[in-house]
Amino acid sequence: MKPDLAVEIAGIRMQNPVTTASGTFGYGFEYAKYVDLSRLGALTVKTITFDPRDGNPPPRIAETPSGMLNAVGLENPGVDRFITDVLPGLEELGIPVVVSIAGNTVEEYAALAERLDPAGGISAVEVNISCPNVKAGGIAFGTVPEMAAEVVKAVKAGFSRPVIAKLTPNVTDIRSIALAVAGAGADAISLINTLLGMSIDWRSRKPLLANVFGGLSGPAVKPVALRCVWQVFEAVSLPIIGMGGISSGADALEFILAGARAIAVGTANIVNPTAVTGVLDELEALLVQQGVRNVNELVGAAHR
Amino acid sequence: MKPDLAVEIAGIRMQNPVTTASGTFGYGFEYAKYVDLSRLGALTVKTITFDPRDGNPPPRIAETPSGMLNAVGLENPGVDRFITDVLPGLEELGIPVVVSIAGNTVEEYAALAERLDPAGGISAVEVNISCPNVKAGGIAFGTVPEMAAEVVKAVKAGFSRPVIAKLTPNVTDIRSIALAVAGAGADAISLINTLLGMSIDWRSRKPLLANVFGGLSGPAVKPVALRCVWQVFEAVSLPIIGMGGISSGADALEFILAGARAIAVGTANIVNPTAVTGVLDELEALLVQQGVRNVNELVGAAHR
Amino acid sequence: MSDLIAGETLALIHDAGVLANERVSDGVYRLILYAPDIVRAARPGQFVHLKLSHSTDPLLRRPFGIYGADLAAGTLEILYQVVGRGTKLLAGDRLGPVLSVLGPLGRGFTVPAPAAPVAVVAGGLGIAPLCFLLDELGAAGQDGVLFQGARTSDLILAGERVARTGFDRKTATDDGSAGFHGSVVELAAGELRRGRFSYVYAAGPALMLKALCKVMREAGVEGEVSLEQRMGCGVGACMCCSAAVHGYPRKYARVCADGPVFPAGEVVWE
Amino acid sequence: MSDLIAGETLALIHDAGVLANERVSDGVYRLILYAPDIVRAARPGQFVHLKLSHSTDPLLRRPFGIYGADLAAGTLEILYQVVGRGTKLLAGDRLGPVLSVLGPLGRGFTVPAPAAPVAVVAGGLGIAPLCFLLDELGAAGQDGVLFQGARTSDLILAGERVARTGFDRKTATDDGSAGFHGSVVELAAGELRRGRFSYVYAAGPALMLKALCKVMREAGVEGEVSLEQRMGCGVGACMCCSAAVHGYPRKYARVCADGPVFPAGEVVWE
Ligand SMILES: Cc1cc2nc3c(=O)[nH]c(=O)nc-3n(C[C@H](O)[C@H](O)[C@H](O)COP(=O)(O)OP(=O)(O)OC[C@H]3O[C@@H](n4cnc5c(N)ncnc54)[C@H](O)[C@@H]3O)c2cc1C
Ligand SMILES: Cc1cc2nc3c(=O)[nH]c(=O)nc-3n(C[C@H](O)[C@H](O)[C@H](O)COP(=O)(O)OP(=O)(O)OC[C@H]3O[C@@H](n4cnc5c(N)ncnc54)[C@H](O)[C@@H]3O)c2cc1C
Ligand SMILES: Cc1cc2nc3c(=O)[nH]c(=O)nc-3n(C[C@H](O)[C@H](O)[C@H](O)COP(=O)(O)O)c2cc1C
Ligand SMILES: Cc1cc2nc3c(=O)[nH]c(=O)nc-3n(C[C@H](O)[C@H](O)[C@H](O)COP(=O)(O)O)c2cc1C
Ligand code: FES
Ligand code: FES
Repeated sequence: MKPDLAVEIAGIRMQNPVTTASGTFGYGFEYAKYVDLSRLGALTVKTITFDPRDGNPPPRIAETPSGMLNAVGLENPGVDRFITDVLPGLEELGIPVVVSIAGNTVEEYAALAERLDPAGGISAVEVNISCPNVKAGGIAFGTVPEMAAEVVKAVKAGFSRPVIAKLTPNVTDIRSIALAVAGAGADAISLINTLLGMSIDWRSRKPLLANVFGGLSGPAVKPVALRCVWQVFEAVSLPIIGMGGISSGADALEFILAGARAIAVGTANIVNPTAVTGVLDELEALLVQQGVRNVNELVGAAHR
Repeated sequence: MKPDLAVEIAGIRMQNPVTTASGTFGYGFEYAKYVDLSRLGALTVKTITFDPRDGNPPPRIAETPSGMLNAVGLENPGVDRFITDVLPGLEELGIPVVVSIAGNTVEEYAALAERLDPAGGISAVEVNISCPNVKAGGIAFGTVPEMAAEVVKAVKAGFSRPVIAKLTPNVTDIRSIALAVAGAGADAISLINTLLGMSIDWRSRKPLLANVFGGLSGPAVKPVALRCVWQVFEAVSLPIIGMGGISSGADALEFILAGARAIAVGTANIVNPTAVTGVLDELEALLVQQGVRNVNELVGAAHR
Repeated sequence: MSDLIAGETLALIHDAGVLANERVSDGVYRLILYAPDIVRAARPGQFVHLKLSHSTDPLLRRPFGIYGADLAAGTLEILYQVVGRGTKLLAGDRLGPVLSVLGPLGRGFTVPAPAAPVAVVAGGLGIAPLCFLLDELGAAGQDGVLFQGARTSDLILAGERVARTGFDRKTATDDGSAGFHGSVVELAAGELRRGRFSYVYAAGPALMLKALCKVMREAGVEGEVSLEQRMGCGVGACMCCSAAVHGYPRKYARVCADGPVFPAGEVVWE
Repeated sequence: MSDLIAGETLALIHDAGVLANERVSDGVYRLILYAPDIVRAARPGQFVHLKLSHSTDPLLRRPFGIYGADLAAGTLEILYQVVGRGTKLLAGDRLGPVLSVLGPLGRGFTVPAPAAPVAVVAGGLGIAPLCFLLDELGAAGQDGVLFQGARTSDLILAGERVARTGFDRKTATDDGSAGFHGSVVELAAGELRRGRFSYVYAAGPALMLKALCKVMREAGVEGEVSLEQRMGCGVGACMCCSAAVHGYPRKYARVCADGPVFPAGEVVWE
């Protein structure tokens, strides 16, 4: 029997739990010839900032064992071009669209929220708080509970639909950040963003990335991501969108069992342009195999 | 020309920069038939505690992409049996022996230091501060600068030879911990210990490790480890023993370029019992190839 | 000091040529490696630890009991079932001409048996190490009966190998497709209780061994069982492969170095 | 909108059979894949993105220019040099019978050339995509000269392939072991400056392309160069493969989707 795959995240109905991880799937169009985008549970697009950003100088990518580092530096066309050029195309897909936003100040986050609020076709914003807070000396917003809460509050104030907080794993205690954003009114939590890492080229005796540091993603980080989902599931009652190294239906199922109500496919898209529907198909097949009628039954089941 | 491989860590002369990562090489004996132990720069043995410990129930190990999780739980015979049964054999090797210690209270660390101080054949202790502090509600000593400093101070007070602080990467800012242990008198810094992770068996719908959480190690964590070494090298001037995923001479060289004066081979021993001398031989060959006369020239060279 | 220092067995690590790797039943393969030095040292119940890829994924070695060791030919045989990523690679078409083999490892079965006749009880792939044992018991002139169980008749493996040892074989299958319809422990229990055997050797799934140990205790017969546990190093250093067994300084023994074969009466079953 | 939406080229992902994978020179191999659909869509200067392992390590695909595309046979040819882990796997004995191929990707060379005669300048493995270009320029009845440089004579590759296109070839080697002793840019510079060519195509190491672009600017001749950059997705989504090029909405273009071929005058060299 075909299992019921529909889930609800903060009032957004997804036809299945599978979305894309911000920044790994462009704005969707790039994958339209490989994937039937209308099959996704939701489309989460690359982080936008208020002003256009050039991003970091190349090289921006380095391969690591079962993973990769990226230092794209949030290259994007800025919120205005996003609204005029990209958003209209996304509306036509007929699936929920999640727009990821980032800023260097609380005001920038607030301004983004206000600019996006009147725009049509956005189901939720995902607040990427892994960015450095320029006013607090470059400490990432997502690493200090109070700062994370402040950003979420500012976005909630300006945006009338659901707000998802995306957490970084580069913290001593991810539960304290989750509690803070929950307290600030976040409607759901996405995790994890990338782990801070670097790579060195021993021939040139230099860091491989022009930016020195980059974000580690891919299968290598899966154990850390699962642990974060597990911890946050025990700490707060908000719905969780889990990600970090998911490249198969079994991976997706593990995140659901750990407590994720939805899951996002990230680096796997970069390896394989059909990864996201591959994960969806495999997940469905596994549920059929296991006789699961409704995927919601399994959310957090490994805690029981 | 044969390069000069000798390095000095906190006054301990090592014939080469290669040591073993605590807990991955037993007490050395187990590898004696695969490796000529007298060739190592130093031998770092498995963490001992004051009282014997049974460790965690099985399963204690799970494979992950390019890595592994372990939840051994510091099984060890306790300090007294270590001194009577193990130490005499280690003294005969003629290489520096580093003894890793851990406790659940500051007093336990202090007691270990005092018990080990009069024992012969120990070149240094390595303070494993990844353990939960039972008095502070189970927060790991190594995640709070003040607590880390307190442990190091207590060990320094009771132990008359060099004290190495081994840091955990599961923190928001590893530099602040490094600064704290440096301020408390640590003579060197080892990093990284394992990343907190977990694994789920989707068939049984349960965590794979009986302990739920485990420590992630192996090639998967190398980018995180290199980043930590890089950051700590810039923050403090103490010598660094770098580790995390090293399985080749090129890996070792990358850590040295990032700022490690010595390096430790961990999970690679578990995959390959001859890994530690393999890394040493490859490192030497690379230095010859590159015409490097003295390995110390390369320490931190990627920062220049 | 047995908990601190690995036993002084000779163990080697080297690249062994793959001579054959053929399907023998549904999802079950027989691997033949050329490894004369390992063969010379191998004892029944010991295992080898194989690295199945040149990449870091999958990272860890995989342990397999020694199914056969041919001194004259210098060949080592493994009988394995495809259950996950590693065994799938092992059975796949990208294996390559050589494999890194570490072994022989661990403490094997006591040969000759302290007392005969013996009952040898195999569940599923547990037959693999027990075949090598049967060879050696036969060579030592001891006799007994092999009780062999499996899920279904196709998995009653190693028929020819067993026949060559001359041991009697009684079979059981969960689905009744061959021999006794039920578990191999039920099959053996009667004869064990009647005191027909003086010693027992067993290998197979944990639940089967647990049930067998209960029967053995009731019947007052001694013996040895081979345990399986997820492993890291395989050489007694990493403490990852623990199993609760009486008679060690602390609660757990290391399956790789203190075992995999343990006195049946000492194993602590939860 | 070219920076937001990938060009509407047809691109496919599928498992292609490996028909041949043979050494052609020191550390250089020729791979022949059966991929008729990709061949049908392929244009000179485009590339394919190959997954070289079934494991997660190495994780990423590797980009290779299309060396040849035989419509009749349905075969795609790649000429590659072993430089690191991925190419070592590609040349190794565990490759397996099929490879996952994604392509054809990117924007290739302009064919036919806006003006002839053309100078085609190849450095090292840069000859690979340029051979396919020569095929098509020849078919379009355009002519010119191939300037081919390499470290040493053994790496002046693809002799037969070039001969078949009918283009004249002038060679240069760094060590003087064949042709002009020096760089291929020096070799071509005189004729370029004398206005002998109306258009230039080039592929090769970044330093060579940079020097060539300088000569072209001085000589006032236009053309196109194929850039290399570390890549992620290959399909224009991840923004990992940037290169500074004028004429895009922001500072960087994506080598995989906006290139790899760019107008020579627009590339910003540091
Ligand atoms: C001493 C000993 C002897 C063995 N002899 C045989 C034999 O002769 N024939 C045979 O088919 N199998 C034997 N096994 C079991 C065999 O080791 C596992 O089937 C194999 O490791 C599974 O690997 P995988 O990658 O296919 O499975 P996965 O489930 O993908 O493996 C994941 C991890 O779990 C470990 N693992 C999974 N199942 C087991 C298990 N049952 N025991 C130990 N580790 C496991 C793997 O080694 C790996 O580290 C033996 C195990 C032990 C400990
Ligand atoms: C558009 C394009 C066309 C190419 N065509 C050819 C060709 O026809 N023949 C050929 O031999 N080579 C070609 N290359 C270069 C080829 O992609 C690299 O040599 C190859 O990726 C190296 O992989 P590796 O694993 O052996 O090296 P490693 O150094 O181990 O690779 C590590 C990482 O760096 C990347 N990388 C390393 N060198 C390069 C490079 N020069 N360009 C892009 N990424 C790199 C790898 O893809 C991988 O992600 C081309 C590159 C590009 C971008
Ligand atoms: C190339 C690349 C770009 C990314 N860009 C963003 C981004 O713009 N915003 C964001 O929140 N996360 C970004 N991420 C992080 C991913 O969304 C995801 O959180 C992380 O990669 C872990 O998932 P994965 O292992 O499946 O990739 C990016 C990741 C990669 C690999
Ligand atoms: C099985 C195992 C046991 C370990 N036990 C200890 C330990 O007792 N004390 C300690 O400080 N670190 C311990 N570690 C951590 C290692 O010493 C090392 O810091 C970490 O594994 C990273 O290095 P690697 O990736 O090379 O293994 C252990 C690691 C493993 C894999
Ligand atoms: S597997 Fe390492 S001690 Fe047994
Ligand atoms: S490689 Fe992803 S955009 Fe070019």
